[in-house]
Amino acid sequence: MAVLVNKNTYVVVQGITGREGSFHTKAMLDYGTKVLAGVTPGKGGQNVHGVPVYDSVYDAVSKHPELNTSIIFVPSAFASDAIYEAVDAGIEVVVLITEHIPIHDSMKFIRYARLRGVCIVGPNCPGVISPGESKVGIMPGHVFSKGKVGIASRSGTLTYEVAHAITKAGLGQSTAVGIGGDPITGMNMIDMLEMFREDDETKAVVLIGEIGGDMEERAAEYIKRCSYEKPVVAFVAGRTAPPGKRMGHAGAIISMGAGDAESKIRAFEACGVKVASTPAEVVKLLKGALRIG
Amino acid sequence: MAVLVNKNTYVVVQGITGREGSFHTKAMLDYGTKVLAGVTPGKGGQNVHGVPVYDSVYDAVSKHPELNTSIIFVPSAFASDAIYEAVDAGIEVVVLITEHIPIHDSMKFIRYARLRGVCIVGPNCPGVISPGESKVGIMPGHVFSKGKVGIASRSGTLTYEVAHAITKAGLGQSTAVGIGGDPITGMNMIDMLEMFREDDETKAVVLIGEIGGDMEERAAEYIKRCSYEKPVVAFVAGRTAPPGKRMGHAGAIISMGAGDAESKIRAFEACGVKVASTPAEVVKLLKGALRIG
Amino acid sequence: MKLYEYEAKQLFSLYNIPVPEFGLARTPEDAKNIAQKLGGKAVLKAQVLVAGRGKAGGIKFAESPQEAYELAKKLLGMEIKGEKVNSLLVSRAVDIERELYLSIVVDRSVGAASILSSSEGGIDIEELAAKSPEKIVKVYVDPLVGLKAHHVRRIVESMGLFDEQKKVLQDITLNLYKLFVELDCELAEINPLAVDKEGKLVPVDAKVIIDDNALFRRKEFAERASAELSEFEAEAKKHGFSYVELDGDIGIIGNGAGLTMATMDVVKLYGGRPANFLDIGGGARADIVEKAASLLLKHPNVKVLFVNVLGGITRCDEVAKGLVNALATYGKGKRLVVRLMGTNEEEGKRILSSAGISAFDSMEDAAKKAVELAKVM
Amino acid sequence: MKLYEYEAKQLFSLYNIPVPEFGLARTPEDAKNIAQKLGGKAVLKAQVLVAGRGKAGGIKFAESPQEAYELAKKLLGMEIKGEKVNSLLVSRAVDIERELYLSIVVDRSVGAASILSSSEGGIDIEELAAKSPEKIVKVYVDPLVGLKAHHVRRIVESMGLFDEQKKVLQDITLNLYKLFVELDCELAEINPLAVDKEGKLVPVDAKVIIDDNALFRRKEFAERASAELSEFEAEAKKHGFSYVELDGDIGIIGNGAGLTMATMDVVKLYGGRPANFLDIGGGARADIVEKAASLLLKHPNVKVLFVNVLGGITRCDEVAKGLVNALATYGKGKRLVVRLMGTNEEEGKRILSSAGISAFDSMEDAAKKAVELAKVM
Repeated sequence: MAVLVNKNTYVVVQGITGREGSFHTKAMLDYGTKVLAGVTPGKGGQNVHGVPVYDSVYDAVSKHPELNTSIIFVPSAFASDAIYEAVDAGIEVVVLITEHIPIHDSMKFIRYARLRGVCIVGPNCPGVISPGESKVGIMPGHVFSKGKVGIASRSGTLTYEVAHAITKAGLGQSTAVGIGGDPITGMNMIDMLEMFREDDETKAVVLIGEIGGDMEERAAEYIKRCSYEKPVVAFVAGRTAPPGKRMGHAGAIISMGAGDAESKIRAFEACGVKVASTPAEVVKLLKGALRIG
Repeated sequence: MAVLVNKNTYVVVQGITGREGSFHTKAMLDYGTKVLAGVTPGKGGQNVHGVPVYDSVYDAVSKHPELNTSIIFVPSAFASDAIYEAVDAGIEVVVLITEHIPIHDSMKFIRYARLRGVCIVGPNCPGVISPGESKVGIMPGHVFSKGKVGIASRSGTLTYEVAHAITKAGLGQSTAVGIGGDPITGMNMIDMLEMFREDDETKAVVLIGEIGGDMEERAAEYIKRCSYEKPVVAFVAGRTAPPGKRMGHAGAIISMGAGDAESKIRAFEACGVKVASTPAEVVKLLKGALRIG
Repeated sequence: MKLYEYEAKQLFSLYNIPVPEFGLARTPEDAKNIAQKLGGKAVLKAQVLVAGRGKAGGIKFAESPQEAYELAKKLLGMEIKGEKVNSLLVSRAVDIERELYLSIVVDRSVGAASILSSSEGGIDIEELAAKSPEKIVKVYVDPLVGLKAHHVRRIVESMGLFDEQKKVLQDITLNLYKLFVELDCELAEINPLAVDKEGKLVPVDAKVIIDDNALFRRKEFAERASAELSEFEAEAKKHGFSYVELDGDIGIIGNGAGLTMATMDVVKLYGGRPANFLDIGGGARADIVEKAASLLLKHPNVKVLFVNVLGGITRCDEVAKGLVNALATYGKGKRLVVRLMGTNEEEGKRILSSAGISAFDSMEDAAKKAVELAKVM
Repeated sequence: MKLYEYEAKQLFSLYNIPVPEFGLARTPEDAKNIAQKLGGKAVLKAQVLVAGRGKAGGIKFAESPQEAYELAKKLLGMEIKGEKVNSLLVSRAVDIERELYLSIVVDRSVGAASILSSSEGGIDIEELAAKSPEKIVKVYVDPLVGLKAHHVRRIVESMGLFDEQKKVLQDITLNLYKLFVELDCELAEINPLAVDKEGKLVPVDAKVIIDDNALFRRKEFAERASAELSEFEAEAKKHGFSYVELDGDIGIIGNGAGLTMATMDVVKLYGGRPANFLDIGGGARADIVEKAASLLLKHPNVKVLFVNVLGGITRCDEVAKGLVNALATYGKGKRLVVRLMGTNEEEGKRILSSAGISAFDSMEDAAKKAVELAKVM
């Protein structure tokens, strides 16, 4: 079944006429993703790689009522409006690629979407891929392969790194979700653990964390609290990051004495989650957990 | 089982030290309602008719974690804050007696409560009674009796009038809900129809409407759409009301050519709902619908 | 509370929605002077709250200050649907090329503000909604989130405008929404929103209704609202009664709006004509009941007073006491029909019967009696 | 972006949170003059962004303008935890009776602002949270609803204050929240919020952090932020790289923040010391890669440059071209270790090998090599 996106995912691309939007529309189509429509205000009537462009998500949904997923490439100043537009138009999963969104804006739309029952993936994320079914994101599709490992990650390329290793090992992924590198994201690790728990295809979960915040600690606490049934392997980036400095991601900062890698690793280990010391080690631990090899 | 309030309803009274709050706390206690706590900011530590008073709903809930229902008597200028306080403290059903709340305020808190999954009854309502189980409101308990008719009404005394007749006829009520006389209310007739539909105790439903808005028309449309299984009898007040004048309730106004009684009666009749021409006739129609007498 | 057009337009100006230059005339001289200032030509619009003043002859065009004077003389003091014209809005006339429609209203069905717009303005929007609903664009605004750019785009794009006009309409929409929210409006409407011969967007008419429950935040309007009440309405308001005047001869008092309305309805059903609607609310004591009853007994149109009380918080004995007192003072030549039920019913009935008044148990029976009495008086 | 105390206090004043009178001194003369204006006595506070300046001797009390001059002379130019003191806040000294704590912070766990307050201020709040969490009142504010009266009451009631002080704290809380939201803050903190001998509430210290992503809405701060960067940081910023300077000798370039951090971590795991963190982001072309590589190759501390690229949108051939070019210009005396994988990997490796550079497939192997090279250089 996979989670968040699958064969029944019908995608509208918000910001389709931009450089990024257009490039990744092509890449998603090539992957086999059902991209039915694009939106750029004022550019309705055009088409991008054969995908019709509309002035609003409302128009797109009127023409393509099967649309259930949106991917947003619009610049940060307009991203928040794009989210509300998608949610109000009835979209169920919104993948927000855009980075540099002010946190006061994202607090609001994330709260709104959650209350409305809409899943927001991101902001500042590479998107979601359920290999062989649908890719709604900017990740290189070829490093992923259909399989049994669910991945939830705060980082993009690090996900590809780990996914590639998992693919090479023949395990494959059920779904890989880049939840985003911002301090506050729509889907968090607990949300993903819950979804993977219900997903029959997923036999093990990989969590890729990094410094900043306490999402990993809360995930660990959740795993313990609910006696999570599936094996979980983690990797945490930023063991060598100095406090008080943002490491690329808006969310990757050790601040006010909290959010360092050691605390996260300790939390994971305390609840039985194996923590890899290098990305390559993730596969070794996964195999152990799944009693393979 | 009844709906909204029942034996497992534990009540906090917001505005308990006021004249109204104190009076009705006594009346609810006398009826057998489980009033565990009251709230008036700055008056924590007092007690009213033996009910302990707290400074905040948060404090009350900390001391009485079983609290799940609030009834609000605070003046209109403070009512909206009281709602948010109740919702944020985890209360599940909020009965808002207060009238004269600005509609821009109630649009917001009603929306918020709905998104949070909290039921707001009111504003400007007499409350809810499930006879013999719990009375969370200002209605005279003795005109109600345990039975099989669910009542949802936009009016207070008119509810008592009809309930009294139903009681005399030996049918009794499962739950009677005064949804409130404001243009926008938390629970509307469709919400109540849905709840009564799921309630085994309720064998028939009485809707008491009045002029203004299109809640009755929407309820009729709902009854038709879902082929509502239980018999519904309606009464609509205001056949003689002139357009453009508010008839007591903020919501009772025929405005911009919409909301007159005839339109509501026609809508009900078109979907098979019998409409009584006097309050007393409601019982006759109920008996017919239930094939009694 | 409905505002006059000139009040609405003043608010529009305050919120940077540019309206055609205007002045308010209370005398023909005023009208002449304003027309002079506007360059001679002007449109004169009767300031009334009832709808349909155009068809009733309440809007006139003057070609000169002198004509403005003459027209104003005719308009001032005339009655439009029963409402006297006390002032005129004298405004620069607009050369209208096209008429659009824009309004924001509290939508009861969805519990949110909804913005209605149409490229066909000038006509009655309800009529348009009934006839060609596809010509109206309706956008709901989530009350927690507020107006967003995508809402505004949908409205602006639907009007068939040029880019520059779109920018103006965008600002008008944003400002109108701001006004709507900040002033607790139930309605803020521009109809028509004209496009003039030069392509400029001009709000020709303006309608604003403010939520009565929010008037405590807008004292200036609250005072005006009070000043306009009739003698009976003002006194009812003073005591906190809900009161509406009708044209029949049976005065109606009830406790609770729904019950009072139903009482009127039953009276009508049996062939009577209600003289008013008066809701004493919940828990009224004897003195309040006395004031309510006295008010209606004093009313010249009222022949029979029909009091229908279902006692809950309201105690029947208090009601009875109040009625007996009012009747003693103002009952001459009037008849009283009472229906009492509920809290302290026995005591209430005893008090009434010592004063020679019998009370009914059923509101239907009581209504029949009231109608019968009114017919023979 | 962290603000200096004096900037935070200026914002406080703007938002009607009254702070003790102060001036900013950039010279000892300034300090003397300000102390004079304040009546002689003053407190001098080094304006630095690092925490713990009090313990580091960055706060001094002067009994006279002359002493202010002498102290300022010592303070200005001193280094606190590596940060040079360029200015002093010279402020009226407060007679502190009690110290409270009040802050508003973006709470990542709940995705909302949370207001923290305590009747025990002045100390490190994290320490207090760890030691006596029951002494901290924490209130979450729903981002859609905003601050409500009941939130403020919970904070105000927990402080053990008199009624008049409560009113003041209420206003401070409301204003601080307004500032927090309107200026896109991540943190707005008053610690301590002193109660002076006269019972007045006085914010003695002020800390404000503004969301970097919102600086486009606050140009004045954005400019200051740029002005403070080191030469290398400024150049990295110009090209849009994420760049953090560290103290090792192995320069790190990666694409993607997580991968770059992981690269640092692996280097450290194998015994090396990263000189920096540089993320070129996604889809970098040859010229961008060249600029990134040149920047690090020019850095005096960097002995070995370790480039770890996993090509997705980023193409390995573009990376290779950029590296070869940078090495040709700035590679003297430096070593390059490359790990390339993904899009156009073959072509990239070919380009590198024609320039005599071999590329690794595994980041672990590459890291080991980089560490080894750094040790022998």
